[in-house]
Amino acid sequence: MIRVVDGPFDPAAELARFARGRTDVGAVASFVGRVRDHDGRVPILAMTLEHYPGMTERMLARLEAEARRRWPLLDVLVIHRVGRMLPGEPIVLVATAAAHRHAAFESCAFLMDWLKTRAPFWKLEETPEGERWVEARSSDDEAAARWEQPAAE
Amino acid sequence: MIRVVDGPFDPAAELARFARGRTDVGAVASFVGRVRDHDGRVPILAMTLEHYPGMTERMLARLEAEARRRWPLLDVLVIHRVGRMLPGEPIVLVATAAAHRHAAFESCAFLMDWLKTRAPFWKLEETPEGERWVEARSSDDEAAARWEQPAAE
Amino acid sequence: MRVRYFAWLRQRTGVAEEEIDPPAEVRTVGDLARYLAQRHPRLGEVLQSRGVVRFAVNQEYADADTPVGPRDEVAFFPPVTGG
Amino acid sequence: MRVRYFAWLRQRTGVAEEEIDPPAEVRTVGDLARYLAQRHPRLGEVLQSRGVVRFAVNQEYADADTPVGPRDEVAFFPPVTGG
Repeated sequence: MIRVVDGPFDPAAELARFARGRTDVGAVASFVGRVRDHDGRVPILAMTLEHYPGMTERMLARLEAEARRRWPLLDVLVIHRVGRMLPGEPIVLVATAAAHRHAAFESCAFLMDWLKTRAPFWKLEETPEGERWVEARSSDDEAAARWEQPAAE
Repeated sequence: MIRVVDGPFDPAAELARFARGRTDVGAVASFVGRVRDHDGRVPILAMTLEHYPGMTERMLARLEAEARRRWPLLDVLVIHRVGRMLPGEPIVLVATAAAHRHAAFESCAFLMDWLKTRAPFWKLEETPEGERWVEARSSDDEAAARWEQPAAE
Repeated sequence: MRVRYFAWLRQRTGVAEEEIDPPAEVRTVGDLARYLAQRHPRLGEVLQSRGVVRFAVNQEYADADTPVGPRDEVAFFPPVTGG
Repeated sequence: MRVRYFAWLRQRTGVAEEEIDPPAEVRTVGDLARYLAQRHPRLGEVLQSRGVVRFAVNQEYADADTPVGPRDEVAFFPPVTGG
């Protein structure tokens, strides 16, 4: 399931509900991305996530479908927040459930790597010197590229 | 921090507390291993985790230290349950916090791989045909072996 | 045709979206970009630089050769930075 | 010397741990294993098979050449299966 939310969300509460009561699940991997209070030596006072409503949901749904095609997943959850948020607050939660751990771990990392390079979100940081748009990082492109090969199952 | 517990624990509640309030954390990766209700076609009615008290804590502490040596981690949590447990119940929780996602993801997978091959736990399954000890899997040894090389940081 | 701009490209056009009626010669995303560069000179400055601007047509990633028509929604935005 | 057995090795000896006083010739884990094989024949059956049994001395992984003494805690167990 995918969700784009424009206010705070609670990753622990979401994880408490995720795959609850399913006794066929042997492994749950999850990732939470949070706003940090600095980037290198620059303090970050706040972060605003802009997105492309409609295309965002479409791309996230496609990422979920691709992860399910590559790994035998029993459940998938992607929550991405948009709008303005403060250091320490969660930006994104990805959780995957499978019978075995490698499928859970790999699909979770895959979803984050592709989300970072394919889902239409843009980060605007507020620093003491003013606002600045976060630049895309080539390391994210490289991380995403490693999944271009068929999954080693 | 490492903990060996002999009763149920709540991974979501643990994750709610993990690295809470830390605004230098940009990434939290976690893994929960649960008792499954079957293994292939064999129903699993319950699972008992035996361990080697003393050596267990020593090995888990060493795994945490090794993970912290390899990646710039801001926090680490390993909880492993022992005793008898039922399908759906958590066996193990590993969580790692870092500034960036690759350190969090990789160290979490590393901790699980080494825990599976180095920490003195043994699983006894209860099936309709009686009890049986789970056999070590060569795939776990192979997964652990990939970390023998220095971490690609 | 509806055109949308995101992130710092939006700050260069000064509008988040607009309805336009480009001339018939505008058949592809690349044609449209050249047309919009005249309309928004500060957008034009960056549309030249390869790799800086991404395109979507009807909410699907597109490239300069992707055809566009009057009923399409076309978006211009920088490389994404979510997650 | 304290000797501990875990998982299905414990089921073969019938005891979880025991205090023993082996003869002076028992200087290594390998010597001890041969000595214990006489004491617990059903343990002896599997101690021969390489890779089936793991050793620890004072709660550290050990091998057949690791020295053992009267004040040591030595453990025998199958490959681990936690997590």
